[in-house]
Amino acid sequence: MALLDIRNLSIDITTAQGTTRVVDKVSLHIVDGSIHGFFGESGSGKSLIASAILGLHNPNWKVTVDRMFLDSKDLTKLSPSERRKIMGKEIAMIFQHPRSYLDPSKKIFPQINEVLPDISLKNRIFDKIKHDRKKTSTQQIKALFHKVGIQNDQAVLQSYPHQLSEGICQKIMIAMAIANNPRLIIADEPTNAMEAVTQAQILRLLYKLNRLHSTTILLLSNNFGSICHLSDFITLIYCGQAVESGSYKKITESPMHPYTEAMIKTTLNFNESIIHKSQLYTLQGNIPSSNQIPIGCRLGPRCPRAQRTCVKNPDTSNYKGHTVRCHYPTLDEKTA
Amino acid sequence: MLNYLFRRLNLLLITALILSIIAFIISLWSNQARTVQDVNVFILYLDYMGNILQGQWGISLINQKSHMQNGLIAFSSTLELCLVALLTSVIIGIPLGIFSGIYRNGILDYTIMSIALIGLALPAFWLAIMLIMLPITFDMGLPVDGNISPIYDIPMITGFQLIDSLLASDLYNLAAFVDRLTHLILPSVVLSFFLTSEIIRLTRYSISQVMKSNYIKAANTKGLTVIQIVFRHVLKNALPPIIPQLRLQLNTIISIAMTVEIVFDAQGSGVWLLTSIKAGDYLALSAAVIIISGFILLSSIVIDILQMFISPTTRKMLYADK
Amino acid sequence: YQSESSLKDSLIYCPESKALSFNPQISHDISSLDATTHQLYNRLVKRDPTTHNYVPDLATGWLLSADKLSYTFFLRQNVNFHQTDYFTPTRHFKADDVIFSLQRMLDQAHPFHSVNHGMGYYFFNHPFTNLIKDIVKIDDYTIKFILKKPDITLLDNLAAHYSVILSQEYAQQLIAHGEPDKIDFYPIGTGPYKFKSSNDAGITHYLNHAKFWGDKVSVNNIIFDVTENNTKRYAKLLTGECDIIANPAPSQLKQMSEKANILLSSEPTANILLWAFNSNKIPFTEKKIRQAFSKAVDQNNLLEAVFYQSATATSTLLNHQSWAYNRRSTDIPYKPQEALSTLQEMGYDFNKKITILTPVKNSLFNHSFHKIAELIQANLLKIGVESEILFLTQTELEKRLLSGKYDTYLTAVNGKINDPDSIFRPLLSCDSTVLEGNSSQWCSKEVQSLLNLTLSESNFTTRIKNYYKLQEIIQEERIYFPIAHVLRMDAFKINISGFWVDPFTGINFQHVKKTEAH
Amino acid sequence: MLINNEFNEQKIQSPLHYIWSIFLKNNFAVFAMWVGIGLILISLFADVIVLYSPFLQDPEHLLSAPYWIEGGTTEHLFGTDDLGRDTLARLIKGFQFTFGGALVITCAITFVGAIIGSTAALTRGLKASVLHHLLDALLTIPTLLIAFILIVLFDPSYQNALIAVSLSLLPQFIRGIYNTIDSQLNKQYVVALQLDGATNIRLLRFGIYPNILEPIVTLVNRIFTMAILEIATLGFLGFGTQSPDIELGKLIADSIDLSYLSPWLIILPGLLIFIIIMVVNIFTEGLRHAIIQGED
Amino acid sequence: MTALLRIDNLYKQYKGSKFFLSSGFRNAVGPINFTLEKGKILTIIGENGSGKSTLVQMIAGVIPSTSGDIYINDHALATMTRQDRCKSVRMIFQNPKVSLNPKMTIGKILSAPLELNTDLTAAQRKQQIIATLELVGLLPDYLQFYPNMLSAVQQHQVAIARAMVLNPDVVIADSILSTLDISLGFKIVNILLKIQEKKGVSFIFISHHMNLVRHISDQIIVMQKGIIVENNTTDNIFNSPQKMITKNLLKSQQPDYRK
Ligand SMILES: Nc1ncnc2c1ncn2[C@@H]1O[C@H](COP(=O)(O)OP(=O)(O)OP(=O)(O)O)[C@@H](O)[C@H]1O
Ligand SMILES: Nc1ncnc2c1ncn2[C@@H]1O[C@H](COP(=O)(O)OP(=O)(O)OP(=O)(O)O)[C@@H](O)[C@H]1O
Ligand SMILES: [Mg+2]
Ligand SMILES: [Mg+2]
Repeated sequence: MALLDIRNLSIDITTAQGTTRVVDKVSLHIVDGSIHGFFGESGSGKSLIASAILGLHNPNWKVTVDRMFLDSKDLTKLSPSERRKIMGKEIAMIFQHPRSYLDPSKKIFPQINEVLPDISLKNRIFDKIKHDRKKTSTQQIKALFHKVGIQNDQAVLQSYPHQLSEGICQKIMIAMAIANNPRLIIADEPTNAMEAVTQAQILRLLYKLNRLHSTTILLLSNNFGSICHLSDFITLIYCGQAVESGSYKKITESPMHPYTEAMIKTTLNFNESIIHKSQLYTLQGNIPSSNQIPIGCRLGPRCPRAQRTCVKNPDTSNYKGHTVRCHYPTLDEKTA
Repeated sequence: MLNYLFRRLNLLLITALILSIIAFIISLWSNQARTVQDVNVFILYLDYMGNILQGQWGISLINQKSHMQNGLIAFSSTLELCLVALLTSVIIGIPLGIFSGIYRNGILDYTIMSIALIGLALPAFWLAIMLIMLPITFDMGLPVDGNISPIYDIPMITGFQLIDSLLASDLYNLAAFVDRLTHLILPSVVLSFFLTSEIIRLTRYSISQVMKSNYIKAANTKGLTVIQIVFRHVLKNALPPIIPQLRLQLNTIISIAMTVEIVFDAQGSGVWLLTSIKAGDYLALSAAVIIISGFILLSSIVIDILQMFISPTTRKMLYADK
Repeated sequence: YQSESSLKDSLIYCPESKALSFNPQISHDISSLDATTHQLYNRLVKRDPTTHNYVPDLATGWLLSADKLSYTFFLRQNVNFHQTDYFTPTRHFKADDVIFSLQRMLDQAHPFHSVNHGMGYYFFNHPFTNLIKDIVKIDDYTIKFILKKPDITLLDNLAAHYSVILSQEYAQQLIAHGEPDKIDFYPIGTGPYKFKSSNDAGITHYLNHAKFWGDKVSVNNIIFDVTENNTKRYAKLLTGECDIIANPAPSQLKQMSEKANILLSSEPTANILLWAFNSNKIPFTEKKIRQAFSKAVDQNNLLEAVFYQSATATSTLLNHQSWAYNRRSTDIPYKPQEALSTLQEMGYDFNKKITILTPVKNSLFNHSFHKIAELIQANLLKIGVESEILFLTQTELEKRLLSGKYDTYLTAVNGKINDPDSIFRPLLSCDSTVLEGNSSQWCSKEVQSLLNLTLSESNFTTRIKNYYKLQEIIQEERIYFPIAHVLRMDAFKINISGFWVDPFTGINFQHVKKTEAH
Repeated sequence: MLINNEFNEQKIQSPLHYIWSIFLKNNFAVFAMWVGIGLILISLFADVIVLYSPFLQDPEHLLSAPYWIEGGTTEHLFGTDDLGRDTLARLIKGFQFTFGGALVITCAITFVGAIIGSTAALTRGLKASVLHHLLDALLTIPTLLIAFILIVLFDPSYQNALIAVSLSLLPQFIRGIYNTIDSQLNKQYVVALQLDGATNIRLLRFGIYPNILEPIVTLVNRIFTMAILEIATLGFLGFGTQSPDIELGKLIADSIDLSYLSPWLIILPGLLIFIIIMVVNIFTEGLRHAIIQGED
Repeated sequence: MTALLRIDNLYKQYKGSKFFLSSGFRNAVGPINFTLEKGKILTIIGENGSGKSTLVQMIAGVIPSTSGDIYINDHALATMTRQDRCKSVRMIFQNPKVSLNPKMTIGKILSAPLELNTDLTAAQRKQQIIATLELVGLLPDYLQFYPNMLSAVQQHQVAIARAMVLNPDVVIADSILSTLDISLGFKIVNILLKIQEKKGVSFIFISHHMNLVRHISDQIIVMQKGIIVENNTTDNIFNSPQKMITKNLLKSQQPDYRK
């Protein structure tokens, strides 16, 4: 059962250098209650896709999509106010560098308070008079903090963001995200640039949320290794083109796309007993810059299996829920 | 934090010292203080400072009153003008700046920014003359000269005539106050032209900076409306940084206010200095340095310290730089 | 917004400059006269504004003795002096006050003779010293003037602005307090208004003198609001910040006359604008050079460019209205070619730059002297004479004048009383210094004797004849190049009526009325 | 193969060229630039291009209106003043003094200020802190007051007005330069260059100045604007140019009595000042945008 | 054989800021003592704020030390001329986006250290630069380029080239991989390893990526709160960590969430 279903999402951005198609026909199929890992190297367009889902893109980006449904709602046909309702309640987002996503001039309490459910104007005024809003919301927040594992909640609530560590901030962001029990959390590189210890904490937290509350999580990351074990489904994107998508098992055990294979090899670099100080495996070549994107399959110039046909854009082929976009996928007997 | 206070205080003292030396040099050179040639300059300076601290700033050649008294009265009038102009500019400029900053690069933005540019490019004295010429072209009855109608004889209590005229309401009801206000209209309009465009530019920059920031993006994902975002998150972050920026403009503002006063013949520091200079009374200049610069210095430091208390972000910066 | 002038019992008068003091005995500038003569003080006699006859003021009548050497004056009784914060009179006006006031100017030993003498000026004692031998008190309300020689100008002098009557009692109080110099700044008189306050910003406030001996005034407050800037003065008249403005700029007159709610009053004065040639300095020692320079300047152009309708052109020093004006005096017309040939004839050194001294009026915006100087400069350039305008402040100017190092000087003189002598003497007498008015450093025996002779002459026809002669000499010698008689102009709101301006003693608000503004 | 060959085909443009090419796309700013160049040329050749001498009096035409207004003549396109002097010629002459003066001042301040500001930013210790406090103190004195003080010291004249204006604006510029350089000093490329042992001059030349073009342009623009306004203000107050020389502010002051007869004598110089400032601001705004765009 | 680099009782203190009267000093780093041999890779690990950057910046000469000495080949760094020092220790800055001057071409960036610290002629310099570019795997064409025209990896390569162009003995690389994706970071690691192989330089390396640390380093220093808590060979650290902090640091790598 798909919670979020996106078909052929493309984004064109016009800059001084001309128009580039930054995201090219990406389809995304997120199963309800799963963790969906979305891997792509820096600049591959992950954040763009996330903001397109939320409708937060700049007006001068051209977003075209065949179908974008959240459950049964067509996200493309929402009025701004409906979209706003969806954003708080059904989809929530957490970011990399959480501290910068918290308002620096406000203490944590009012910021969390803002996202708590049911703050209609009428209630707010009413509560101001009755003075018990604060109490109930404090309790709510306490519960939330308990969920995300913040212990000294009073101290945290009375602090400004800059007084807290990145890890705590990220936990607060997560608390804010789950406050309305959204169905989908989009986590855009939530652990990047964090210490390894903290990284592990946050990821574990997300995992727990998913398992305990069956919240669907779309986990964007540029570190294949750190998310692949966590995810039920994985999509890989390269330069704005989704290259392969499938369940954890299928992707890790029988990758079809050469890019996926390369990524797995990269992650596994250390797992096998390799010679100390020997050269590590990497995919040859560089990611093309945005004005140098090759036509056809964008991996083309770097692909070990590239052939002449690769200058044409490959179509997506679906092998029992395992989709791949390559002219020459690795097909083992089972799938073939 | 204490450390910061201490540093500000330190700055205050040293800057005040330098200012007093400048004032001393002017007074020395104006040769009115005293002309003892052989005495050590240092001793002369101490002497001068002693006199200044005791309030003996010398006697004006124009009206035989103390320079301190003249200067303070004149400057309070200037200050009053500045404050009224600031108030109007804030009322006009901040909303415009906010619109401009939020709808950046829209037609509204371009219009507002053009207005701001015009405000900067119009010479204040010229604008003032144009306004003085207004009653001739249109039959408009706003007073163009002086602080208050000579009909009213307002006893001086605070030095701020708006307040004084209010206090004198038993004499003239509110007529004197209203009269003072109408006298302030044209000068403050001229001054506001500059101030408003300055405030619009600062606000716009600050707002657009905040609008780009991540927490506004996050606020968007929380499902807040634009208005909610502006009021809950943008303003509180965007407005405080304007104050220190405006503080840097303080001396320009006072400069323009003085020019405006001269044209409108409002009895403020501009006219005071001008008449003193014309009368060859140069000691007034050193009094002006002490009063005006002293005011700017003090208010800067007060603003700095207030800023520190108001804005958590500044406090953070203070923690960071050791 | 209700304009200030809508208050019916306050009148705001905006002169161009501040009164130097509140006593016309020591300050003779028009602003001081406007501010004092008629408002604060009375004189013994005054002139009727329309008939120009002498009418009683503080004197109820007078007798001339048969030998024409003494006048007896009978004084008004029950006249009150002003009561103010700083003085409360205990007695009425009487002879002592007259003697005190006039002796202040006459008697060198008078305790107030030298008080505030910093403002010392030719007229402070001159008119009387050669005239009056003594003033005798006959009783409290009768006094007698004994003259040195028969002189018909006594009444003129007593009607002049400087013959105002001060309070002797107040003066004694001041002496007792050791602050005699206050007498001219905190004035006490008998006039219809009394002094209330005055500040550095040039605002002076007069109140109605409730116990005034004459008719009650209808406006209770008179406020003098000094506004130097012409444009501003006009604007203030329009905005209602002024009810009456003095000396509207010539350039504004046309527009003002077109405005329905503004009226203009103009009054010829004894004022004359002059270009003086320094007759002590080569080449202006030569009559012909002076004449040539006169021919080189286009007077009509000057008038048009600077004064519009606010001045009348003149070729002589006297006003056309003066009884001594010589109608047959010859004009020197604008003939640059002739001037050039004369100069060449005289071997004038065209490489020399002549100087034109020009006073800076102490107003920021007033440039009319300068403008005239520039026009003259341009005219001179046309005949190849280069000139340099020296724009000097009062002190610099005086220094320069005393040193005698100047070629020409642009100036204005003002007759103080309605007698030709008061114009001629300062300008032409050997006795009068450059600061007193003799800016061409002129001294000739012929002129001097003519001047002296005429003053003591009581035969009116002879006097006229003498003055005609004098004018012919001046015209021939071309010591001065008279440019224009400036009119005394005032502009006022249509709801103001009843003020009048005396060209010699200033404006009078005694009968002014203010009706509801529209 | 580690290298993308595509790069070689790309034309390598130096950052300055790049900025310039961006600037040229902004028609509005380019137009302002040409007008600005025109203004500079006019101020250089003012004496040549005027039809009449600004001091020549034409008694036939006193106070004539600009030709487009009723009563104007084509002989004097912008009319004449009360002495029959050609307004256009006087405007141009006055413009030469105001604009040229501001230009000279701006160059001088930029030069001197850059030297002092850079030196201050690169030195530490007593000397720098003395300079700092001095600047702090000077910055609290309003520019008009500084100008008054200096004018009184040196007597009013055009040159002295220029000196006064430059001295009153100099502290602002130094402080501005100082702040920008100071913020550059902890940039890593500057640290790297310092670590290489670059001398201060080299550091400034290669490391710092190329990267602070935008703040410099802003600062210079501000100084120029203030200079124009202040020169005109001093001229207007009678502390600048003395007669017979003219300057826009003085032109206004001189004609103030004539505001009723021919208001354009006041309006035109004011508009000219306005136009100068607008043109310069639009130009620098365009330049700034180009620099900002070119940098990201 | 004596050590290439020897650190002797090195301290760094920052002015205390809590109370203005007690102008105390806060120990950021110190005391530090360790040695590094030629051709070895030393990695410093530790939590955020444990003083790793401060330490290496002192060695590189970016910030002065408060007390203590640094010896290279038994010469105290403090007594060396700047030129010698630059030829001994070089630093690769963390983020080439901010450490490469956007207004200078690659050629200029690379020739600056040569111009300032050697007496080579222009031609020799060019030769040296090209050789260095080759070493880091870049084509000579890049000399004319400006940094923003290069991709992230290429910018890193330039940054490495700048450090290598003087042929130093010790190269410091402070968390240079943190701004790169892992897969790209490996490219840089490969380059560094190759360089070490060819030139035999010593590296001081800072990274939070434990697997990588294990792969490349010969010696590991563990820092906590400004002091060295453990200093040992890679094998010893990974196989038998002594301190709690070390164990925590090692454990953080690749946790298995599915348990
Ligand atoms: N506002 C923008 N204007 C122009 N181009 C943009 C803009 N935002 C992003 N891009 C381009 O879109 C591409 C994808 O960016 P995006 O931020 O989605 O990448 P990402 O996968 O999230 O990278 P990272 O891992 O660094 O977050 C980039 O190449 C970038 O150049
Ligand atoms: N300029 C400075 N002034 C005062 N204290 C400083 C300064 N720079 C660093 N510190 C302090 O020194 C300590 C060590 O910082 P350092 O940057 O060396 O840590 P680090 O180990 O590199 O951390 P990270 O892993 O985050 O890079 C920190 O506590 C920091 O607060
Ligand atoms: Mg991203
Ligand atoms: Mg670090």
